[in-house]
Amino acid sequence: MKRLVLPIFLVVALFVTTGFAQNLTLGFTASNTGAMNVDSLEQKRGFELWRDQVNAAGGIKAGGKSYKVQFVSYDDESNPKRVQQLYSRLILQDKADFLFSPYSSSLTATAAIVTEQYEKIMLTTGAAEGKTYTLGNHYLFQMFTPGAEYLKGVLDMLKTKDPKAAIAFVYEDASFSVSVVNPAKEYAQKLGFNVAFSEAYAPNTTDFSAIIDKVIASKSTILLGGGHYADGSTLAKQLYEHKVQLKMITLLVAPDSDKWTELGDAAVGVIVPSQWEPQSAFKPQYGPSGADFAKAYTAKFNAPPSYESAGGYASGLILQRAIEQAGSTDSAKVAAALNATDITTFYGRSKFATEANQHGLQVGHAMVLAQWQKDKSGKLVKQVVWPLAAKSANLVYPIH
Amino acid sequence: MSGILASMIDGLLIGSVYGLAAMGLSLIWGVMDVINLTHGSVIALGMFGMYILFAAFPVNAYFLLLPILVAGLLLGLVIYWISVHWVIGRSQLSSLLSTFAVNMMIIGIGTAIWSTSPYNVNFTLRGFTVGAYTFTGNHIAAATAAVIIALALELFLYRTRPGKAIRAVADNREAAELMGISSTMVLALAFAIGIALAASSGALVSTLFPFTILSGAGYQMKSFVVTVLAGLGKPLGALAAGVLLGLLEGAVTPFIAVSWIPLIEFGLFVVVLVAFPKGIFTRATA
Amino acid sequence: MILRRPVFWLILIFAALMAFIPFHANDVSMREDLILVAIAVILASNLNLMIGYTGYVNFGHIVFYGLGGYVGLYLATVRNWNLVPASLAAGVVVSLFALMLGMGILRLRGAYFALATIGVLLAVQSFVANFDPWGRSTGLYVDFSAYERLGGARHALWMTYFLVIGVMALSMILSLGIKISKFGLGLFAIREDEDAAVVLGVNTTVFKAIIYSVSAFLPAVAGALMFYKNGMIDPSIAFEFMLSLEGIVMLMLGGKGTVVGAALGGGLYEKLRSYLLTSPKLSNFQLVIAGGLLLLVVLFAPGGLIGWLYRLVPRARKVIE
Amino acid sequence: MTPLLEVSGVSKRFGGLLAVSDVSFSLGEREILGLIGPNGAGKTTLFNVVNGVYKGDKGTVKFAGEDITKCSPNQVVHLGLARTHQIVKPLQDMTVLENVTVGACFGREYLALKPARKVALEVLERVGLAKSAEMSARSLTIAGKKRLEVARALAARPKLLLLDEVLAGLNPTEITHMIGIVRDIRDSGISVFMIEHVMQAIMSLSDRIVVLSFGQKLAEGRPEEVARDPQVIEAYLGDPDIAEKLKENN
Repeated sequence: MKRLVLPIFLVVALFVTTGFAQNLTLGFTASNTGAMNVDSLEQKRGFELWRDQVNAAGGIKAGGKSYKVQFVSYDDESNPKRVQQLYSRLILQDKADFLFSPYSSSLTATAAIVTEQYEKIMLTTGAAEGKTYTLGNHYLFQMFTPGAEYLKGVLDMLKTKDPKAAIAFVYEDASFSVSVVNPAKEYAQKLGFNVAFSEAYAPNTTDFSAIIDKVIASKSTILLGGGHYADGSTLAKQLYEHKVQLKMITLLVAPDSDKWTELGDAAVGVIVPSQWEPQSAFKPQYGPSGADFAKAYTAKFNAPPSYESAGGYASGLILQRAIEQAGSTDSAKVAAALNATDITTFYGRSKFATEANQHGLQVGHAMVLAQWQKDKSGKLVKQVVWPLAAKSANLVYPIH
Repeated sequence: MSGILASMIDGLLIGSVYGLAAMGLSLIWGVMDVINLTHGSVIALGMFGMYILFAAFPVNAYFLLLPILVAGLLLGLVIYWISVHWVIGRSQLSSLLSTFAVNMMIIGIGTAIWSTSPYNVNFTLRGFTVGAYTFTGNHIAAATAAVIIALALELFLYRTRPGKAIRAVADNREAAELMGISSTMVLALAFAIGIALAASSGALVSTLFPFTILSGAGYQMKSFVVTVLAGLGKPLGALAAGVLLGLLEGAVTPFIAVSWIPLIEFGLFVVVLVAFPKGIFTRATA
Repeated sequence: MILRRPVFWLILIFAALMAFIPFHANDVSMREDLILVAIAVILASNLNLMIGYTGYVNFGHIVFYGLGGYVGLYLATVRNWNLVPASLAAGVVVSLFALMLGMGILRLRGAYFALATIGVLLAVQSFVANFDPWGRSTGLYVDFSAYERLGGARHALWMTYFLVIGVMALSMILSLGIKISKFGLGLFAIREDEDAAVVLGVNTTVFKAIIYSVSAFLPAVAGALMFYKNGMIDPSIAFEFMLSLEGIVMLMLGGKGTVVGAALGGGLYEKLRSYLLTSPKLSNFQLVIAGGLLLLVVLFAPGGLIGWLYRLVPRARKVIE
Repeated sequence: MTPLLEVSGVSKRFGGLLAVSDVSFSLGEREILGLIGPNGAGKTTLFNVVNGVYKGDKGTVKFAGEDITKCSPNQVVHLGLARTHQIVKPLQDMTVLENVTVGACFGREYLALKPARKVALEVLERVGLAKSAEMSARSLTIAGKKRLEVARALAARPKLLLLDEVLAGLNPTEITHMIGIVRDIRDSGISVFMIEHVMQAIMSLSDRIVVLSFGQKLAEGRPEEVARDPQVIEAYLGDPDIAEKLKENN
């Protein structure tokens, strides 16, 4: 009989504790299949790590109750049509209390219409385009620095090295990269650079030889652009194979991933505007430190976190804090708490615009620039090179 | 060296791979009047075949074409038996749909195994450089391999008994049967060769660009364009049309944004179809 | 007379139920599922006019849906038109486009026509992706304020739903009307043997162009409504080749050439897909299962579900059209 | 009186082959005109030029006073010129009745569906297919399909009917039946222009006969005149069987 006591005790204890803890349902879709598969996965892992840590710590405590976080998530196939159906389902059938956005600006824009209709809060991560926030919504909160900011730092940095450089913009013809490149082009001209070449390529492009020939013909020494992982990595590889004599290459999103090292020598020197890097040593007012986050992440997924992972985790964190501040899971109260949020976590500062014409736009977060460099042992590592205050290594310029 | 010339050489190199891909489609279409919609997914399988083989045997990737050709033949027989054999003689829509169904299944299984993440074959041959322009060794090797395979097929079709049988069946299936050629065997063989060609072109592409299980679709579309330009059942014609398409892309790109290329290409495709329903390289007869 | 056909009344009852049940239960989730079913029925029914009635396989049918979406959304958001006139205008514009296009590509027969439709789809997609007024590949977005004009988002969505159901009912009635008309008889003659049809006096050139144009109208209207509901459109979702092909799968599943078959196939396929997509175990294999199903239908039941029913109960032919 | 059909100087070339060369003839009201000639003489091509399937390279075709040289086949039907095919072209998956209704709907009178169906039933009765009205065309025998061809053409209410070898492939009983149908057609006031290889039949049916050989008109006249024509007999030398039959008819 004695042998049974412990199990029985445990089962009873489990019942008792779960009786006290309520469940909080968070819904989102991820691109388990489709074009955004690589980028989306890292964000999803960020969500999952946050959930596991919150639940291990006893859940979110608000208004005297504690809530265990549970996820409901579907595969959106990277398809906006599915996104709407699935977000409706998350809200209406699965009774999700709060939502995270899918990955990518265009999927988020579609999901936002549904979440807004049902007055559900959605934290958007992996969706940098700013236009969505000008459409007049109340329950959308952006975790990423908006697209217009992505390349400003690069241009500022370049100004210090080569103020007359000829720049080629080569970018994916998609919501996100267009929202990044258009303001960047204007800014480059304002700074007095020579924009020698600018061309968008179709999202599924794999053969860049034609564009590369044109970049060479334009005599540009700087290349800025890219889009997501698949196209960005290919572009970098082919630039290398065609031995294009560039002094600087900056690509969006793709070089942040750990998989970038698979490119070997083609990866060297490429810069990525990043929402977050493990080297960023922000002093968190809330949540874990960057080092702790990175360690836990690497332990769980056997790969270092990308900024999408950090964004995913931070979304959870910011939501968690807002619920705690609101002392309730009521949408309106949590939204008010989010509106009032201005806090620094491991991910950096987060603050949302509250003006009606751009409600929810991220205005607190700042970006860094990371560059792939070879360390002494010849191993590829990603170093923060900008802003100078946060740098972990000096910029290598020119690459060759 | 001028940009246009460089761009056209790039076009020529990639065009021969388009041509090889189209040869498979054209052969099957010409011989058995089946528009093989598994073409794209087989090209993708060829890519992954190369990826797997290269991971296991990191030798010169172009030596691995041979096992891929053999595997392609076997795969072709399997696909033939599953999707085509039963609908021979039925309306064209039947084979169109049955091959499309198999295409969906291959993509589905492929997605379950490899997801839709991009893969790379990390094999690089040294290229050669003229001025600011560099032509990669892989492109040159792939183009050479494509031409060799095309010539081998031509020899096979015109110099060997099974090859002649395929041509006889393509010409007139009933007459060929009267002459004692088993059309089922010949059709299966032609289909298998078509699939093997598609797989090998996929393998070649995998040494040039990253790929996902969905990557075949784009090459399938190009194969349609090339096949229509070339006319049916003419392997060397398909190769020539592929090269022509590549050259055209190369010649046009320096002057317009690359994003307009599909419009030009598919616009041309439709116009050529309407104007020369039998292909440019075939003289129209009444 | 169409009023004497039992199927006509079945269509009306079916559409009325589809509109009423989710509204009565205020079940928005059901509405979202059903609107996709309705869209599938619209696409399959109108595709049936080409494939089932006229025997021309259109691989690029989705181009009408996407263009309709673009024209409708452009008028509704950039030009501030009301939803209903914008959708109707989309239908008219796209039908005219189809008419002109049809004059050219309908000279092709069989597989060549099918291939040309793929070419058209890709060419149009590429054009739209480079077309500045339509936002290039970024597409067009609906401002939330547009919903205010329709009495708020929730109201606007119900309204779009009823309109889509209306378009669905019209699609089926159109299919039925054409099937029992002289025009339909001419189309069937073309399907069976185009050369014989000409010699029998059917003006095949005109008939084909008209049906191609007609088959574009309701999908274009539906596209305008659906993308308005989605709140955005871009070239990759507007001209999804896969969806075009799935339309053919739906038609084969239900039974091409029949009014009920097209609708049934569209509805069932969409239901199956939704189920597979949200089922955790099967979601990876939804393509495999759908493909396998299609293969079985093509190999063993080329008449689809309705064809199978006809063989089982020959008298059904009289009622289920 | 102007003839119903007037073909003058028609030529048709395929690549290097002159299939029809400068052929002229005419056909009157209520007349049965036979068209004979060895295989490959260009008979069917001539039919195709007359009803607009092919555009002739030279010459004109006039029908009921109108120039139909440039008309398409469907326009020709509306004017009252219907035809059958040598290789039958049934609308396979439609019923026999539907097949014939197509003919009536898009024929000379361009009838609405309901009256067209009535006409179709009448015509089916006339050709003896009434019992098979609800069968699918696919399931008819070859004789049935030949009759269906005739019925569809008749349903168009033509003034002139072009019959392309309606007797070929039929057994003697079926031939007799079909000959009866053709006579009946003529008696109802419709002119007939027919290609036939069954010599006895065409000799007895035709009022006049035109003979083609290598695309050229060899002879024209009453059956017995034509059969006696040495040129005609020589043209058929390649086919001794028919040459024999021609002689028998004398």
